[in-house]
Amino acid sequence: MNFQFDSFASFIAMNGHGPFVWAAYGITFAVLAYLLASPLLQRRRFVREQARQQRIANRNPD
Amino acid sequence: MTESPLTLPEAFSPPSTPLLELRQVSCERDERQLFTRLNLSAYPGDVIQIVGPNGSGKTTLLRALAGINKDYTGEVLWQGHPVSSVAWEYAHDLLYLGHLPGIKKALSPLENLRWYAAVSGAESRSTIYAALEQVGLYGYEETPCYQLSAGQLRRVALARLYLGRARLWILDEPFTAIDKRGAAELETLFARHAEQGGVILLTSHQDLALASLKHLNLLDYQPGCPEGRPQDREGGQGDD
Amino acid sequence: MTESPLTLPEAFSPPSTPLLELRQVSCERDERQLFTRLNLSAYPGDVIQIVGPNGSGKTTLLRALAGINKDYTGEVLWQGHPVSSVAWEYAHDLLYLGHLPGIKKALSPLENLRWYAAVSGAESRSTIYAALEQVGLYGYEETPCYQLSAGQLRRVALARLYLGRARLWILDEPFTAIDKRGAAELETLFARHAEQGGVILLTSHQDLALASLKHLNLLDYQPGCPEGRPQDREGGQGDD
Amino acid sequence: MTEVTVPGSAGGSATTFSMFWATLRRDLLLAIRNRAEMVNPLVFFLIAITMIPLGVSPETKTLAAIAPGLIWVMALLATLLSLDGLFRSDFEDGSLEQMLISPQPLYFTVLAKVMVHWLVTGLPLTLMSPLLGVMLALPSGGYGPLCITLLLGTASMSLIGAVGAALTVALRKGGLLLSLIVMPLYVPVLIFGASAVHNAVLGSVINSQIAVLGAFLALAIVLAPLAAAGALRVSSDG
Amino acid sequence: MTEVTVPGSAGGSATTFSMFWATLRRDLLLAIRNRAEMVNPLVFFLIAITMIPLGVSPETKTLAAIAPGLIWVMALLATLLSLDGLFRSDFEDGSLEQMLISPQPLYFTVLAKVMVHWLVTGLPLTLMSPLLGVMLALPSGGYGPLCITLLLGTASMSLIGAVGAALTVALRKGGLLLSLIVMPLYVPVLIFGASAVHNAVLGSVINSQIAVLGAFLALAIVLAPLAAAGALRVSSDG
Amino acid sequence: MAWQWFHRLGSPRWFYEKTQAWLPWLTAITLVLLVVGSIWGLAFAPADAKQGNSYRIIYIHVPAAFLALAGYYIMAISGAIGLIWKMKLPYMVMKSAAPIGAALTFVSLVTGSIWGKPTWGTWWEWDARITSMLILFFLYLGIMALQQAFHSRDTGDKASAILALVGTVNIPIIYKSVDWWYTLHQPATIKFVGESSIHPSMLYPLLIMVIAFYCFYALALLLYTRAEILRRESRTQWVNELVARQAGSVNHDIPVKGGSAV
Ligand code: HEM
Ligand SMILES: Nc1ncnc2c1ncn2[C@@H]1O[C@H](COP(=O)(O)OP(=O)(O)OP(=O)(O)O)[C@@H](O)[C@H]1O
Ligand SMILES: Nc1ncnc2c1ncn2[C@@H]1O[C@H](COP(=O)(O)OP(=O)(O)OP(=O)(O)O)[C@@H](O)[C@H]1O
Ligand SMILES: [Mg+2]
Ligand SMILES: [Mg+2]
Repeated sequence: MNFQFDSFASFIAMNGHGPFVWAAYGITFAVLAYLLASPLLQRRRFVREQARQQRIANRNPD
Repeated sequence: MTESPLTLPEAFSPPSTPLLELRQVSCERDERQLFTRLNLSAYPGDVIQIVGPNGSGKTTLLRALAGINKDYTGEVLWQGHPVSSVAWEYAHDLLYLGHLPGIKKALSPLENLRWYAAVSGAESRSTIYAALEQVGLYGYEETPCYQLSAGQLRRVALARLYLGRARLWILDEPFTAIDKRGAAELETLFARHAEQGGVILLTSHQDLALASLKHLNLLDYQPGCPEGRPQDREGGQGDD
Repeated sequence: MTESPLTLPEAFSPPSTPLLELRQVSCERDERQLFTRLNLSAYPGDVIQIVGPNGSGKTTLLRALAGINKDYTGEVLWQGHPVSSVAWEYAHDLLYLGHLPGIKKALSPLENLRWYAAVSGAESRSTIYAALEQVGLYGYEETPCYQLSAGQLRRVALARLYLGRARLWILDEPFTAIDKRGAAELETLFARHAEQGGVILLTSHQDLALASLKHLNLLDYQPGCPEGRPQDREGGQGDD
Repeated sequence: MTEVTVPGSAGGSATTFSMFWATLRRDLLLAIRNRAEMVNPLVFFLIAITMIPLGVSPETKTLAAIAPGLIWVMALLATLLSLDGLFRSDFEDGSLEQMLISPQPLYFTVLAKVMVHWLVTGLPLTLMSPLLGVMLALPSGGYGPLCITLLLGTASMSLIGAVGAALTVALRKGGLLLSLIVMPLYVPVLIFGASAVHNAVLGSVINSQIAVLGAFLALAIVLAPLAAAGALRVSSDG
Repeated sequence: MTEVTVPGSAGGSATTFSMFWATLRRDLLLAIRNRAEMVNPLVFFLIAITMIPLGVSPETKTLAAIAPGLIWVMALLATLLSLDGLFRSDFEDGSLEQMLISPQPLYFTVLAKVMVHWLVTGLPLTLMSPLLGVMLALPSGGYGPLCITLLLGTASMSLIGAVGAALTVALRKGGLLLSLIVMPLYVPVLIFGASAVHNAVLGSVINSQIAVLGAFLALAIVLAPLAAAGALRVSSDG
Repeated sequence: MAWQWFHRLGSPRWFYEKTQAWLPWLTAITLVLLVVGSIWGLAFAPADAKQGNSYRIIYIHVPAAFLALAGYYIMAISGAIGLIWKMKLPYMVMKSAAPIGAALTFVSLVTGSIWGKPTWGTWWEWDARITSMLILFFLYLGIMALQQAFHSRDTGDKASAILALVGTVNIPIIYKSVDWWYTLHQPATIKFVGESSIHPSMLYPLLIMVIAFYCFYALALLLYTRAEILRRESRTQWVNELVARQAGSVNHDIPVKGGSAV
């Protein structure tokens, strides 16, 4: 098992297939990152909002 | 199907077993508690008016009892059995009229009622005519319902009360859009149904003249209410 | 636009010219005469309850007056001018609430009222909040309307009464689904509007407690009625 | 299978089927009463097919090649669009609540409604399809198979569509959401139906496709009303 | 053009345009609130296009030939179907009555509603059309003309469709009757739009077709809201 | 014993607290496998004899396609559990599974489409697998749209569960029919390369990537479900306490991605 390309540049170019391969990987990893980030952001927003409401509730206890 | 010893209206359950019983029924909508630990025993002959301000949960309660919405907690017993175990008998003995009349506007009152009659046990044509006359729609039997006024439309739905043999009536604001004479006639009908051993649960913001009327105030069962009160008070007995 | 000398509510018309006047108005639906030769003079300060059994034509009359349905015969005068000639002023001075509330269920009460406010002359946000509080919807300003009960939904529509500056209110069964306290508050509002020189035409099958109330019984104007009667009796004056 | 009598009902007894017949009758009556609405899917079908030569090309050869597929696609769309009202009006006027709490099994009520729907859309659509075949220059071998496949296919589509209609009954403007839900489920019917007509035009035997369509229909009759009944109970509580 | 103040209104004045803006705002808000419903026409468009290869044939050559026409036909159908709700919900909840008796001119109210309709259906439809072009193997010269003609065409179709929607507002299941009324009016738009794309693929100049589509649009903006306002007054009295 | 475990699944709180400990491990494994698999596939696996380097897309395309399909069944099964045993948690899992499955279907469609350009010379082709994948995408969209269309969350849950079940019955039928349709119409020019031609040195990274995508799926599903649990249980005591504990730290420092913070 060894590196299949002569240089880093040819690794990027991939014999002309570079744009396709990199675009495919780029889109895929963007989607995967979104799938991880979105629930985390949701959770963070939720905690913030909830904490805000708790503060309000504590300030005027009725 | 299962054992339900008393199905004929002549054979009244003795007052010791209520026809309909609610035990600790609670209901919430979108995390907000509407009423909690509601108890109610309805014996044959009871007419119970559920009162409470707008938004207190009357419709929600009636729909839960009719089995349309099932997300409540607590027990509902029909002749001592949980309703889920006697669903078929319960459905047979139930007549529910909600906010919506359930009337097809393209059909005539006669055609509308014929469908209901077939669904709840075949009734003859003449019975339907009689029922329509009772609710003051004599002469309108064949008029398409879209030509009726708000009150007349409501009366078509109310004619079902003269048709069915159900013992339990659940009526959500039956007096809506009904004129005074119509309302008085309805009250007479309620009294007669009670006399014959039926049970009526109804909501209305108007005062009824009915002698035997009992009140159930939903405000007494609100979560904020003092703990003791709902328990002390036997549902359907109190009067406000 | 055209000459209409009095548009400010402070400037009351003297009692000699009625604000709204109906002259020999008749209406038929599908060849059946509902009412004929109806006369009515409504002066500033009048609250007129139109009564009549179900199907007597109350809604038809109110819709005709609001200009939604135009097939009636006879004259309707606004401050002495035929409504068709002062359509714009009339529309500005009119607030109509029909059987349907005219409320978008997907929007909140606030958003619904904001549209009405913009349509009838810009009102500030705080006025809308105040109006909603008046009708007992404090805390529900931002709740989507599909989550409201029948009565609460109706109250959103009624909040328009606290918003507009219209002098003529035409209300078709405004008390539908409203609880007792709400109804009492509405009556107070009616009294205040009358005091300020407004005119209210409303239908309801309930009795109102209002002191200055006048009745118009549509039965008096039915085609079968003895000829003399409708003429003798000045509409809006009689009491049954 | 105990025959149960309604307590206290005078003479008649409400059997399991009384609701079925009553609903069948009432819905047919409604369809007849609203005659103008009834022909709507037909008109849609007709007009959509008319648009194709206008939009694509009026040449006979092109049209003949795409005719079986497009007639099927448009029949599918017409069925789909007419489905929206299947339970909607019952929901809006409160009849649906009454069906839900009735002692009779919902399965038969749903079946009755679907049957009426097919009688007033699928069947006339099928009967009209030869006419549209002529308009799109369908070769002569295709007419018989077109009718047979549409007959079986529209019935399956009415049944499957009922599930979607039940799920979206409480939603305003559910019509197009309904399309989204139901269209993927129509794919097999479309494929077998359209290709049967295609093959028939080319002269092949199409027994197997018709057998598959029949099997679909049998499956749908058993399962679809069940699913629709469940969906109605769930979604009407919106 | 007298600026008229509402009698007694405190500070604000209801100009002719206040209703326009208020309605525009409210309808946009409603569209955003019902986001899921908003994308429905798009999804319909997408799915209907997907059905075509399944029904007709997956071959690139066949598809490319019929692509411009079918994309246009389906865009037309998607617009048509989404039109049904344009005034319907206002009618059902009583807002329409209130619009009719309001002192503001109905013309602008209608225009506002149509604008929102186009913003949430016609515009996204146009933006999505290249994608569907790829799926139907539309040759490369067709994409630009497809977008331009759809942009002009969907706007005209929203406007013309509003007249039909107004006429059928009081009818339940008006949707398909609406098709019947409106489709003939869409024929010129369809013919010019689809043929422009066709010709562009073949390499011809299509300025004249685009000019005609523009002229249609101008005419529709002036006349359609007028007609729709009149139709609303007539039909809502059912 | 086994049933006790099953019934605990009905408790969102138990699930939330239990999965807490798994998160860091799962995150680590997923990231390592993804990085190793990608680098191996992109740089060290040999180029394909016919397709050259464009075939390297396979290392994301195929795992995404697998997970898209498996995800549908995971979603439908949790929906069925929710309907049958009337538990809350399965509905939350189901709701979380829908967007993940749809996104992976989308990835498989897009990567396949990009792969198609150098291999077939066209972005889109009505191939049997592609077509059925597209229809699967529509099924996902339908379920998500239906769920969101309801005002009441419970109703949306149940309705979409029913739709998912109906879809489960249909998916095999759809696949079979699309396959049949394609063999009927198959244009001569385009074909997937023969099945078992893949060389082991190309296969190992593919296996790693498939496992990596499964781990990723589990991780994403956990994260989505946990967020959903918080939202749905927002009125409960334990969530309130958790928020109170969190409130300070959330406002001041950024939580570690998938890390130990709750
Ligand atoms: C169920 C979904 C799918 C599965 C399981 C799948 C699986 C595969 C597999 C295993 C290969 C390698 C073929 C081989 O070397 O024998 C492949 C190749 C390929 N796939 Fe997919 N795929 C799916 C969907 C798609 C989609 C949706 C597209 C395009 C939009 C697509 C486009 C391609 C292309 C272009 C190739 C390479 C072409 C070739 O090898 O001839 N695939 N796919
Ligand atoms: N669209 C219509 N076509 C024909 N006749 C109609 C139509 N709408 C109402 N009617 C008839 O007109 C009469 C009056 O109806 P209207 O709605 O005005 O009554 P109403 O006094 O408001 O009654 P209610 O107290 O029940 O509201 C009724 O007898 C009704 O049958
Ligand atoms: N679909 C819903 N989703 C969420 N909350 C709802 C929903 N429907 C009703 N509610 C809420 O439940 C409460 C009770 O409603 P319900 O309709 O039972 O009241 P009601 O007692 O019948 O009132 P009314 O006298 O106005 O008819 C109301 O406060 C309302 O806001
Ligand atoms: Mg109520
Ligand atoms: Mg009326």
